[in-house]
Amino acid sequence: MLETSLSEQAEMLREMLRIRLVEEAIVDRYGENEMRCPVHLSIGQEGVAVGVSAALRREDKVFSTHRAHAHYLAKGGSLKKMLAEIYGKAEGCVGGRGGSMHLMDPDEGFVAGIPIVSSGIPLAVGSALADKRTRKDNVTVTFFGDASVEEGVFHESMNFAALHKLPVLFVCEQNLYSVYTPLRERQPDRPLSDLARGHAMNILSGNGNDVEEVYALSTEAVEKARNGDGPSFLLFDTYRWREHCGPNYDNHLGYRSEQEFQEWRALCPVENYRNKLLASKCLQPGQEETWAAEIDAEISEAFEFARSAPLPDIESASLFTYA
Amino acid sequence: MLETSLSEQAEMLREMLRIRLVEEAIVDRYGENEMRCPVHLSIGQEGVAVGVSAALRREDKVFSTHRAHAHYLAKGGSLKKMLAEIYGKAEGCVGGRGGSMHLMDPDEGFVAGIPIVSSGIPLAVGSALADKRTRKDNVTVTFFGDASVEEGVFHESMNFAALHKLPVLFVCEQNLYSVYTPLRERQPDRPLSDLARGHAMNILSGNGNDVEEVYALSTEAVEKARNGDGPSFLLFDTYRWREHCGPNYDNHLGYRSEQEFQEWRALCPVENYRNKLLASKCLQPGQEETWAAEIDAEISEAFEFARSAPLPDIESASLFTYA
Amino acid sequence: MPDNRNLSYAEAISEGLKEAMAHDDSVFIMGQGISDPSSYWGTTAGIIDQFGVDRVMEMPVAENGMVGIAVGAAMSGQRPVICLHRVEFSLLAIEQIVNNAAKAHYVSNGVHRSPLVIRMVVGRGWGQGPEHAQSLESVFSHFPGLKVIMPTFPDDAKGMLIAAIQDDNPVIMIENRWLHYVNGNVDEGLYLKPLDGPRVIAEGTDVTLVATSYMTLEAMRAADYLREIGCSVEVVDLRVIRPLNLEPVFESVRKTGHLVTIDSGWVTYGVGSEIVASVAENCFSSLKAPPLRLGPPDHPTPSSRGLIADYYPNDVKIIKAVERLLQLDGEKVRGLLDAAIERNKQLPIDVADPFFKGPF
Amino acid sequence: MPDNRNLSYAEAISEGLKEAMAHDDSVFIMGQGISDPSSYWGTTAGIIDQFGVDRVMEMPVAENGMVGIAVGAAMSGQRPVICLHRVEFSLLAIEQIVNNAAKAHYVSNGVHRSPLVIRMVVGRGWGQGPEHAQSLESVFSHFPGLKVIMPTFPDDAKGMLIAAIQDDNPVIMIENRWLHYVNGNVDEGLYLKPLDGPRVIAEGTDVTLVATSYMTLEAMRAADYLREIGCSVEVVDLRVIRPLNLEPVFESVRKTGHLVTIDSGWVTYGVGSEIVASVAENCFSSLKAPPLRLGPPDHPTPSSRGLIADYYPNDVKIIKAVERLLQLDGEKVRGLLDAAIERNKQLPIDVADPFFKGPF
Ligand SMILES: Cc1ncc(C[n+]2csc(CCOP(=O)(O)OP(=O)(O)O)c2C)c(N)n1
Ligand SMILES: Cc1ncc(C[n+]2csc(CCOP(=O)(O)OP(=O)(O)O)c2C)c(N)n1
Ligand SMILES: [Mg+2]
Ligand SMILES: [Mg+2]
Repeated sequence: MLETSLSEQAEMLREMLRIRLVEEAIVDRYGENEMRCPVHLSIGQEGVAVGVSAALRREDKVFSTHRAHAHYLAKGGSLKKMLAEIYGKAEGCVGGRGGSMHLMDPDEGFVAGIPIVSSGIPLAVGSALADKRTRKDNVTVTFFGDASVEEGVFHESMNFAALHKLPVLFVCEQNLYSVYTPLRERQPDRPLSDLARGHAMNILSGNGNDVEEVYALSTEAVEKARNGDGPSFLLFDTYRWREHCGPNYDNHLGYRSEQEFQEWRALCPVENYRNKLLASKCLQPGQEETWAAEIDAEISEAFEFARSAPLPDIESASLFTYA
Repeated sequence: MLETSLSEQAEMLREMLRIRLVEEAIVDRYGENEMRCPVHLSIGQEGVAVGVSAALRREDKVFSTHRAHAHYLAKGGSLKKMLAEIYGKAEGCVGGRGGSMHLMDPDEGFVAGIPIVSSGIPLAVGSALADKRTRKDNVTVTFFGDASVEEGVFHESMNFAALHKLPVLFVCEQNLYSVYTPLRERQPDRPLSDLARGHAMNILSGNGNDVEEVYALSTEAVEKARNGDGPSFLLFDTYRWREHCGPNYDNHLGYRSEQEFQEWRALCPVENYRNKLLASKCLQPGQEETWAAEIDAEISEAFEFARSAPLPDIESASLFTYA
Repeated sequence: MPDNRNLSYAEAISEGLKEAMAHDDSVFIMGQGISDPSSYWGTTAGIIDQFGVDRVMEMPVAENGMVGIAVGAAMSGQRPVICLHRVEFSLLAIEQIVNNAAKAHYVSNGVHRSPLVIRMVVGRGWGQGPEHAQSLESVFSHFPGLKVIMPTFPDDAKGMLIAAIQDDNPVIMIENRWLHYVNGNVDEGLYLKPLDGPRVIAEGTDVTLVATSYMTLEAMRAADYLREIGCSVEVVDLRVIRPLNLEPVFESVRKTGHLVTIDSGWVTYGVGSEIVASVAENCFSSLKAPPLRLGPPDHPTPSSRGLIADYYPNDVKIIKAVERLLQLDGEKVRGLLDAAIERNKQLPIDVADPFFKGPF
Repeated sequence: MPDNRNLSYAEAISEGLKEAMAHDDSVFIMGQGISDPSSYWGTTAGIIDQFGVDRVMEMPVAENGMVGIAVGAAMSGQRPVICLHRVEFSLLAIEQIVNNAAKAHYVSNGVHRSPLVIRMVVGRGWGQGPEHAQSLESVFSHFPGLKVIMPTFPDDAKGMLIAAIQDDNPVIMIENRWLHYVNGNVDEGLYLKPLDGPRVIAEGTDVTLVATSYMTLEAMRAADYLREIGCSVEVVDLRVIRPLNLEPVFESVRKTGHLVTIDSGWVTYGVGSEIVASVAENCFSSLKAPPLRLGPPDHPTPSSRGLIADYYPNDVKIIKAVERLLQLDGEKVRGLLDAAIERNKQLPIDVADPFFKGPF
């Protein structure tokens, strides 16, 4: 497995922590009813977003889904613009047109979050095709959940990417559920990665809550893609802590057991990585607290920005229907 | 491998011969411009249609594609009504509404030919679901070509059938081409059956030009399905002799080589099976000629019927828009 | 009908499903998360308890496959009811809907049938955005072989749904999300509201308003305001978008001479266009002024409340349209408008107006 | 323009593609069998020879994926042109078309663009049947963000295709299969025919015919017949179905006072409905009689020549509509009708009428 440098480790831990704190800040404030759009939080799944993005360059491109906050932030998307977007403000990353489900920051390579399940996957393949056609050595990543592989277009996209050896990574965050519905009610019992075998694709599976493992596997896949050796399918096991959409815990509803949740809770990607780095002395005691303070300040400022920003001008609603 | 009784062998050879002669009769007469609809002939692919159907009961159900003649006839569909349909006549199996691409004879269990690629596959799964729900022990077969597996809905259907262990057979006729486009320009290099492995499906692969092998594998899959042990994916290699759509040979166009064609031509499912049965003395010399004469008579009568049948009443065109 | 039969639209749907399922074993429901605790905003509440999972099919996230499977089952004698959380998810299944479902009967020369119902929900408000708020009734209604219904009131929601389930054709039922909270009196037991066309829900002599779904409630409210100044407004709830029976609309226009349509979806190539065209063809000499079409403006639905403030037609816009059409006394209308605008200002733009809770 | 520049519509398309590809490296074409010997009825003939397989992308049979990939490539600066052998195959890709392609620019607040062209062919005749002959322009035209064009003549086919390729928006180009054989004069080189609206192709003062695609040719022929009896017919070729610029139609109707629309697709919720509705709203006082809509009847397209004999609008039906509308002298019209009917009888119902070969 890949050697991870000290600064990379620190960066990854800090970024996971940052995403966690942003999401928790959204949780704290969602009840104020000022963020008036659906939000799908990534709490518990930070390892995948951060591990994959750490393997990417700024020019590399990312497509995501309804659950995009972590991917957007990890790729370098502007926090202020993300929050302003969730607040429906003119300063939002898409001027309030999309809300949380339509994030984008193309300057940072976060091309788009697409809320229709699997609908962003072929876009990522098209982006990789464009790069191949224009001989750019970028890599494109498409993040999606375990339900996405049920949509036909996932397969259509995989087939084409494999056929043309396109520089694209298919990253599946297997969190066991589609909304409230468990995997076993939606797919037959087999390793989900067998689907990728059908498309003759390079397959890498790992623990999505172990950011170093995610980073190592992603780096391998990115190198392969960048060298013209084609796409990979990366399967990462992870778990969403809170409800599918919204800020709350919802284990009391009974669709998943408290025990299952607690088991995954114990596998927290942030906490475990911090403990590991502390144990191996790669992290100085107190460092995390310093970060947390910096991040809290950043978050406060960003919320202040988002909250005080003006709503978009109603006249602008009809702009950009056509280019 | 399954033992095939003498009468079964004879039946299968006779049926292949019949389908071949029907298709060749269409070839002979197509130039008269009286069959005014696209026709996709099955010449060269009779082994799959006959071998699979031989494993089915009358109540079992079949869905097919644009290339449906062989499947329809093998399942017991009325020849007269098929030809009348191709002639656009009122006595056609759907009264002239569909032509060759929309064949059906539900009384014989041939539910429908659906000309949109892969569009019939979920219908077959739905038919199997209905049988399961109503505790009928029928099996449903969906025939399709090697391009069908490129459509997403193929995967969506396979996933659902596997998940619910539905009594359905996915029968892929791998004839190397989609229209003029070879497999290698459409799919990465791997056994096509790997796709089915991704859906945890029972897989059976065989020589589609060997009707006994097709029959044996189908019988195995049918039994499994009827016993509630779920669906199978059957992959049969075969070859279409004539152009994709229409009566002619088209090797001169250069999209496939004359040599490739000749190699497959030598693997003629009818000829080889006849020779095998003759060699093993399962077929009496002269028997085939007797059959051919009977079949020719049947064909002449059916063409006569189709040709002389009236065109549908123009007033009836608007009927059956709603039930 | 006892008083306690005042139900929400969502409750009425759930009751309709239960009645239809109890009545006919071949009816079953399919959908993503169909058995989950949210029960499609309550519209499938209690169904598993009553009928068990055998009649409630949890589906993978694969809409094209789902609809195709439903069509196949329907052709085999089952009566599936598909539930989609948003209209948009059906876009993945249009091939199955318009080729197999809509044409199975026709192309089989009357032999096959595909009796299935596809419920589709239109999102509105709370930042739904461009891909969770489209109202696409005119798209589906272009296809012969499909039926398309949009009940507005709880009793219709129940009775038309049961009629749709018992219909031998594929029926698309489009529900505005905000209607789920609307209340009204609902009969007990199994009853059918025929899929036969519009209903005049308020009589009037000066102008005809034809609206669909949630827009019918806006039209009702506008009519109430206008009545205050002596303007007599007839409100027609379209109900069945295909097959389209416009006789009641023609009759109304022959009386009023004035027509305003209020669309739930985009105006261009929308439902109002078909109505206005048919009225122009059939009641030309009765029309005293050019008809007017209202509906959302010709751009995607933005998410922010700052951008949708002016997006949907409402009572104010309808009153203004009628003012223009009938050349009403501007002084008088100003009073109504001020009242309506003031009232609307008190309410958030992105959650359902409590006025519309009913009971109706 | 030298005489030998008389090209077929198919040749004009192929020329347009080549010019656009030579002009801009980011243009490439994608489709199933795009490199095969049939070359989409000649419309892609010679392109591989000139540009190599790098610019000609053979695609698997997976339309939703194909369109999504094209949108992704377009968002990255490429200009893909997708070729579909039938309109129906696009039904599998509607989600990508109406959500991603149509809304990428809007939802990104003007940052993303999806400049792609999707060519779709409408089948007709020779037993095409219900799933190979649908003309669905009104469906696509309902969606803001899309452009929808239907060129009728070879010079438009070339120039509008080039304009579509250079447009920064997704453009759907619908081609009637029979138009591929139509001939006309076509300019050399790279030129654009703007996607700006209809063209008046025959001037007249008594009645306005508005038609799309192949129906424009039927309207032209009807106009020719009617002229013989002194009836002056204005024919408008709609060309651009979205965004819809109806000013030239309004102008025409203000002059003639009479309107007949002739649709390629079904009438109900069709293009003619939108035109009639807009004319009723905008030229109400100019209309001397109720407008009329023609189009295929409201059922799927049957395969047999016995069943389609009366399916498509043609010169005869248009003449009859104008007779009714203008209350023409029945005696005079009978002569025209007899001639038209007699002529049509000589021809097979299911292959393109040689009259329409042009050159136009
Ligand atoms: C085509 C489509 N169908 C259904 C939905 C509704 N939906 C939104 S998110 C979601 C669950 C997706 O699950 P998964 O892909 O596992 O991602 P996760 O939410 O677990 O991150 C569903 C079904 C949708 N947005 N698009
Ligand atoms: C959705 C769709 N896309 C494209 C077509 C056009 N088409 C008709 S048959 C065919 C080839 C199918 O190839 P395959 O599935 O291998 O069957 P074969 O013709 O070889 O029997 C294609 C692309 C279609 N009918 N439907
Ligand atoms: Mg999941
Ligand atoms: Mg094939």
